[in-house]
Amino acid sequence: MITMTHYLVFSALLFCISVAGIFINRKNILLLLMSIELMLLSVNTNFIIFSNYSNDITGQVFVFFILAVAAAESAIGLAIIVSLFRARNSLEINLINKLKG
Amino acid sequence: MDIISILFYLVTSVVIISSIGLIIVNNTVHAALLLVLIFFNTAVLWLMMNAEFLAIVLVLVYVGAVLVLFLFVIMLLDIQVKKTVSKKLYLLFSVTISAIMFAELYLVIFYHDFQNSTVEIVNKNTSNTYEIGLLLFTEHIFSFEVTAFILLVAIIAAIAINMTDRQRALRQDPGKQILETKEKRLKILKDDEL
Amino acid sequence: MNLNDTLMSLSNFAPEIFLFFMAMTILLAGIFKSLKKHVINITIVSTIIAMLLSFFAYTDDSVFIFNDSLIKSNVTEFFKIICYIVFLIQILISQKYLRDKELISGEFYSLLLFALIGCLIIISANNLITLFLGIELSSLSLYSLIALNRTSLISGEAAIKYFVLSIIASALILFGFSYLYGITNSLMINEIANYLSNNELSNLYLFSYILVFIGVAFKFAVAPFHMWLPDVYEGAPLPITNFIASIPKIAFFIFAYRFLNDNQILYDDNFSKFILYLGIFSIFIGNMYALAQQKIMRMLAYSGVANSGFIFLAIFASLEFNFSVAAFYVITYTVTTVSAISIITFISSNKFDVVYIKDLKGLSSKSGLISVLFMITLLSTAGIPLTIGFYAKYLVLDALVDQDMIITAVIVVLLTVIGLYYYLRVIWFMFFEKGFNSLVKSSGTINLIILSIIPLLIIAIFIFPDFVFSYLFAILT
Amino acid sequence: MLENLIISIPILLVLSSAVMGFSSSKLTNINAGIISSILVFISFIFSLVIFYYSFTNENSILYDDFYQWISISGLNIGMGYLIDKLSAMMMVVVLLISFVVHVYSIGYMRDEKDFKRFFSYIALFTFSMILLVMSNNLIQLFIGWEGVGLVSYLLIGFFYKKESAIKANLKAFLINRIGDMFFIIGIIMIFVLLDSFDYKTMFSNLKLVDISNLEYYYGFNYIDIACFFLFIGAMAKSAQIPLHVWLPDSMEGPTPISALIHAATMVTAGIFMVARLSPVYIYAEVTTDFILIIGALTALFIGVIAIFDNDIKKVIAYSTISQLGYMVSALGINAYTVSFFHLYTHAFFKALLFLCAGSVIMSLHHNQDITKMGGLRKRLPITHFCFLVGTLCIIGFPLTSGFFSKDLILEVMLYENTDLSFFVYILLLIGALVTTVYSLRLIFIVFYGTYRGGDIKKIHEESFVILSPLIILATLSLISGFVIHTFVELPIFMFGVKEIHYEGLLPFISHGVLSPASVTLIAGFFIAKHLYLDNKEISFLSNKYFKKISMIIKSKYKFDEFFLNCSDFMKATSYFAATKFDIKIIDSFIVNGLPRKINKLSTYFKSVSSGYLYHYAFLIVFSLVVIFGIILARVL
Amino acid sequence: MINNILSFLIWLPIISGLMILFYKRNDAVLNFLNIIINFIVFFLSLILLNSYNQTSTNFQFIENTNWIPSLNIYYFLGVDAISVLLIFLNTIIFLIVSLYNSTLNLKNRNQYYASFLLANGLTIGVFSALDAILFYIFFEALLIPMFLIIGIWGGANRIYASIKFFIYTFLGSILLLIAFLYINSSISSFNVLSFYESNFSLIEQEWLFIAMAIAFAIKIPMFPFHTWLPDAHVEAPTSGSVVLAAILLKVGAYGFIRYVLPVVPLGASSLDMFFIILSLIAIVYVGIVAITQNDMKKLIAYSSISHMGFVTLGFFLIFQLFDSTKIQNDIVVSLSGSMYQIISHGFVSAALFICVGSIYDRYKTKKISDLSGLLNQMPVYSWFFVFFALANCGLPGTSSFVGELLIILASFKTSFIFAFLASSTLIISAVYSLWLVKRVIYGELKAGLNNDIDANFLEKIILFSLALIVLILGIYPDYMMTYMNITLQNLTNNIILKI
Repeated sequence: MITMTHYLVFSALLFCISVAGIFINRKNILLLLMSIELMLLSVNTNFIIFSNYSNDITGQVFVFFILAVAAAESAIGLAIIVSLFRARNSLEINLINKLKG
Repeated sequence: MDIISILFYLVTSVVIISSIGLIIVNNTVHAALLLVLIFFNTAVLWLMMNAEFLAIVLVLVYVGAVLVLFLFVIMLLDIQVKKTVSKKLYLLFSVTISAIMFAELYLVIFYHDFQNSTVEIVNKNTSNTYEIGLLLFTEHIFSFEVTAFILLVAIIAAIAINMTDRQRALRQDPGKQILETKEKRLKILKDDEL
Repeated sequence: MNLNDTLMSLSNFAPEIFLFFMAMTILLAGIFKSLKKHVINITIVSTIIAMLLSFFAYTDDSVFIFNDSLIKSNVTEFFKIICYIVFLIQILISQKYLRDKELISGEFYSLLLFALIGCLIIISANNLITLFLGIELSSLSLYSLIALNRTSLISGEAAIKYFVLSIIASALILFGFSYLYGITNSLMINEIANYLSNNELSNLYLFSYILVFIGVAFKFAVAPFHMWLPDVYEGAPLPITNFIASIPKIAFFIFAYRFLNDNQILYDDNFSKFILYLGIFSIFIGNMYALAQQKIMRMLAYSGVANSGFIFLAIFASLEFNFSVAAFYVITYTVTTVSAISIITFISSNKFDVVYIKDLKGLSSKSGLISVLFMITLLSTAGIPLTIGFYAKYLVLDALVDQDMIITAVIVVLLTVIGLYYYLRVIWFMFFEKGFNSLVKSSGTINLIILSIIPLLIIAIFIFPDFVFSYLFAILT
Repeated sequence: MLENLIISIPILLVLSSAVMGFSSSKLTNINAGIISSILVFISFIFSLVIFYYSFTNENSILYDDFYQWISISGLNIGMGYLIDKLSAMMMVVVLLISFVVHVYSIGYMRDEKDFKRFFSYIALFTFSMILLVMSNNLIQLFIGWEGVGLVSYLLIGFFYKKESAIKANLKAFLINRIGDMFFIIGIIMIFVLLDSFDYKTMFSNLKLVDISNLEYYYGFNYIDIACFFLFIGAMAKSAQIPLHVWLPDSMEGPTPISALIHAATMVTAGIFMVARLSPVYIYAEVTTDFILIIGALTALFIGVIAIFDNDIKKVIAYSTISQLGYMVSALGINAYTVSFFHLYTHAFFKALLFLCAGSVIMSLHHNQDITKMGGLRKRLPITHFCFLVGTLCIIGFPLTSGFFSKDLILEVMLYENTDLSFFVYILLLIGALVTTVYSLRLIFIVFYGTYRGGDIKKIHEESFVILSPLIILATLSLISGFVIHTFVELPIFMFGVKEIHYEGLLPFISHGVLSPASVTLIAGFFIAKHLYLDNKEISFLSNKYFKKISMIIKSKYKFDEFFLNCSDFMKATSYFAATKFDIKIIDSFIVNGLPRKINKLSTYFKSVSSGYLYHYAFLIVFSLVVIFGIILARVL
Repeated sequence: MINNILSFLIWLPIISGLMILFYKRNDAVLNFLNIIINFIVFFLSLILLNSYNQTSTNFQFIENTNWIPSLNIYYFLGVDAISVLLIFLNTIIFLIVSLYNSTLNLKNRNQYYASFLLANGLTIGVFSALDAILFYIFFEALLIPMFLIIGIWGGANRIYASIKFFIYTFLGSILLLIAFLYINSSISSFNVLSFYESNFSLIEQEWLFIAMAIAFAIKIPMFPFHTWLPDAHVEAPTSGSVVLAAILLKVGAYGFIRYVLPVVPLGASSLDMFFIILSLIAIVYVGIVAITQNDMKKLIAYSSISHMGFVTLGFFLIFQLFDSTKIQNDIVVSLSGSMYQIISHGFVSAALFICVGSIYDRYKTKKISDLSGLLNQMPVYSWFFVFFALANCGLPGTSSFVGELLIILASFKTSFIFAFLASSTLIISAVYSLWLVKRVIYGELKAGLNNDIDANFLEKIILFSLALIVLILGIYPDYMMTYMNITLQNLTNNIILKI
């Protein structure tokens, strides 16, 4: 029997993996963006779970907005990445540490 | 084990494995494709929870638009990824931390008592899309408008960040060159700006 | 939702809607060469108009608008007006700087307005969706604004760091929201906050709140979620930094206020201790890091971290009092920070950016007024009497002592003494060191007058503080 | 009327001091000196009137406060006067000698640039001394006490360019300060015991105090300790072993000063103080024994040093210390009047000796080394005569004043009839022999024999201004002894002293002439004549043991070195405390060390911040995990 | 007017100080203005001194306005004899400093004057505030002008000194704030009069005492907290040193007598031995440290610490006195001694710093080893120097003697050892003062020291008036003693009632 808890645990696991993706990854920023998408996906899943659980469609409306915002975020993120790449000719996260201390 | 369970475990294991793959693969294109896989499978999960509209939107918007954007950028930038190996200790540490985080979330969720918490696919009379639409354009009309502005901001930003000014193109203007002075050209730079 | 409601909503939200409209106008104006030089003026005028609209629409009763998506009350309007004022000061001061950096364009100002509107929406938000959208509107605009400074490498770096970390924070907040939604089955903030008056506190609720407040802590840059702040301060163009340092803080204070006001969770030992220890830790980290900084913006950033710690302590203190202590602290801190960064913006010329503290060497001999203004600002941040910052710290300590947390108060106070050192260091460079950098700019009468406003207020309110206290106390009860 | 006179004496003196100190250059030196002398002379006349009054009206004591210095609940201190025979007599002596010295100084200091400053000082000194003498309470006494010390300090350093002078004045002041420290504790102890600083109240309260039942400190009676501390003050002021070291050095000051301050008046302040507090001292039995021993030791051992010194002034200075020892030892057997009698005669003949020495020094153009003198008798006849008078007095030649006073001391010492007093008597007798030897040595070497300094023709007597004081003092020295009965019958304050058998002048003289003291006189004369006039050796003295002893004496018993070591030790301690403890430990290690540690920590923190995005993200998640973990541990 | 005289005294210099900041054209006019303002303030304080009723135990010239009702903070001013005398000291010193300043060559003269005027007003505020927070505000704000004075117009190492000064004193005072807040949280008032009526348990009193005592001990400064003072003095400009020594240290002492002893007497009495010992260490040890200092200002700074040791000794003896004699009068004597020492040290140290400052102005050195025989070149100065050095070592007839005498007297009543150690100052102070005189003033003129300018007219007036004050206070102390007697008796009553 699949209960809501199963779904929630799945979503939490997805969240953890995506969070791990952000700090395990030291190669390129695009993967960071993807991890972020994954993170928002797990949030969305959560909302849908609860929406389904309480039979309240508002949760899904929220998901809708999150999807829209996530798309906008990817767009801006990619824009920033492109501009960064132009300036440095590299996307390695290892090299982004001029600002520190 | 019913069909729903099998489907659930199948889909979730695909999602989990692909997402683990996503964060460890070297090739960005592979990662993007794994992301597609994840989205598709999640869409299935959402369908299982009676969110048809959103499942379709996810596929349409994400797979159809956002990920294509990603692939465009990957191709456009022609990124050479050097193989960098994380330090073993750091890797171990991060994995442990993530695992603990999951364990903690698990404990919290597991001990929370949700009543009547089975998830079933139900047949409703009204369409999911209709309900969402109704809410969107009545109760959440303001939010909807704001979302529009957010998208506008995204557009403006994406353009403005990468716009190449015509003025900045390399062209000679002899008149301007003559009028140039040292004060105009010299700029004091900090070490860090170099 | 009928027409009347809509009209009522529109009229009540007129300032923001007007700003939306103007943001787009400015965007368009930026395209045309003949209008491009007027974008600044348009921005200023429209902000003033919005502020006046907001001011004249001020009432003491609260109204729900747009089907309860938003709320308008004396609290929101008061903080909005402060946002407007602060914003106005920022754009007035930053003109010259932006012109030097060639950053003036239609999109710049329209994004800036969008960021402002985002914060105003956060202040007004009544449900989680509007709140989230407000957060995102302002953050997205801010990432872009930082990234707009294409000529600077560190701006790109600051943008990407801010972007990634901020989204993580947003995700944490959303994650918390999702659980809250699951538990309370509502997206209305007041319903979520009042949930505990009818129900037992569950662990999930507690953890969701902690997730949300980790997000808030991130936005306030409370240690250990503060790392983005110094980098953004250093990397972003100064006017953007000025914005990031001030207006979102006010907005997120209202966020915290909405979530915690009348909420029983404040009496939960775990949650209140979480806020308290985060605050103390932040004061510690902020002061310790600020001590070693050579760059003035990083120094201010870490001092901001320490001050955010105080804000958390003030929030903790609202257990016994109400949020007026925290509100006063936030306003004080915001206003003084704006003053400080505005002064740095003002003295950075096109040939010379003030980056290091030692760049301020001998400033007093070149411009006494600026140095005095800066000194007042810094002393206020440090909480020395004769400045409003004293009351801010005083109120927090008073609250702590009243709750018999003497040891905490003593620790906090000792950490403040450490903090004093780096403020004094700036003063010593300005006043005690000889020989100034001739590239530092210090002219412009109008700007000087604008810069004097906040320091004068800092001292004036110190002398007659009561109306502020009683007002805040009245509206936040 | 009399009160006005009393008040006007200090006022006149302050006036004189202020006028001299602050006058413009228009006032010429001579005029200044004359004005000053006149003012002092008027004071002297006033004091004579007062003196006359006190000695004609039996048992009348003039007592009043000028004003209240402090009057709060529990503490009343007035500034006032108490004139009885003791203080009246002392005032006359002080003012007389001061006047004489004023006159003498007009001549002696006439070439000095700081002439007026000098006169200002001596007027101030006279004022302080009068304050001390006429005081009716201990605080005023202390103020005068320190005041005279101050002026002594200023005057020893009068030639401030001379390194030796400024060393000497510092030494004088500091050693006096050691005494003062104990003195003030003594004063306070007396106050706590008797609940007043005022003599009158003090002594009447003394009757109420149960002396035998007082607190004991380390086995000593309270009153013993108090008196002991007071006496330490007196030891410093009156130059008793071991605090005498400043007095020989103080001869760096101008010679008139040596006469006024370091011979006749200031150094006797200690004697005066003990005499003043005699009602208390008679209860301090242990302390009086101590006083007796100190006095005797000083009288003998410091006198011996004088035999070996070649500086004319220092010889007289050592003799002063020695004579003070006589007075102190008399105090030790509670013979206050006897001591006071010697003080009085000594004032005249010692001032005379100093002034004569000054005259000699001046004639020889500031040469003080007696080995460069000799045969001055012909060139300086008046000075010689006066010096001879002084010498006769000091050695106690019959019928001179010294004869009376010194003999009286020896007599009462014998009469006291305890083991200790007999021992002291022997010491004092030997002291008398020593006194004879060094005094005669001085006069023989300076005025007899042949001149060893060059052309004797250039030497001539100084002006009348210099000589007239000598003559006055010489006269006084000769005749002042004959008032012995006054002293012997003098009641010291409101308290009787032990009865002294005195049967009139003639029996006393005859008894004195036949006493052992005369033997010492004769023996001393022959030794001195043999050694210094005929310049013969005594084989006994070239004995190697005696050489060794004379080495010890010549080294002045190493007291100077002892104090030098003390000051070096203090400097070393101070240096150590300042650099090692205060700067290294407190300041560098704690006060600056803590901030430095914090700064180090801060720099460390800064250096470990990598600036990597993934570290930031990791830290966020890590903190989240920790927070969750802690709270989970608490709630589950 | 007479009812609001305290407000006038506080705000007149502050406001005129701020106004003078905007005028910098003519130095002569500035000098004149500065002196006039300071003179008016002095005159006002004279009126205050005159119209204060000595026979009353109450605070007088009270001004009580509810300043911040929501925080329970009042603008509550009032004076008793202690305050009046300290205000009077303050205004005299600032008048003298303003006279002295006008003889100097300064840059940014207007800012300099403004800082001093601010300090003047704020100090009067400290001495007349009867609301703890108001007091605290003045107390802290006073740091700012002093910080600027040391930092801007100071010597070579001024930054280190000023920062150390600021942070160290701030560290102390912030503990004071917490103590005030704690008191307020239990009696819900910041009013000093209600502080006096408060009744805390012993353990509370001990902690409150520690917090407040550290604050004031740093300010005075007492022994282990004293190291900021020599640094600050050495680097401060002359007038800064004068104000620092004559006024600022007194603020700490005032804090003790106003906020510590009567408010938490139980706490103080249970820890008083510790403070007595610290005071004695200050007297003996710090005095010894002063001896070998090579910097004249440092030497005087250490001597200041040593003298302030007497003040704290007098304060903390009272509990021992009460235990051993139970006589209230003894306590009054002890407190009178301390107060007298406070006032006297104000004048003497001010004068000494002015002397040293003038030497520095002329020869550009403060090092003792660089100087010798100044008497040859500037006799007037030198004699004043000698006079004040003698006053510094407590010569009877000068003001310093009175306080020391009374405190030694009080300490003897508690313990012989205390009296013995305390009176050792007679030797130690003489050693450092007179050795200084010997090396600097006396002797042959050191080669290379060239200066023909002796004290000018104004400097003569300054030094002469200071000397006159020191002498008058020494010769006729009864005026002041009686002046503050009733107040001190009342204070003693308050303390005794609570023990």
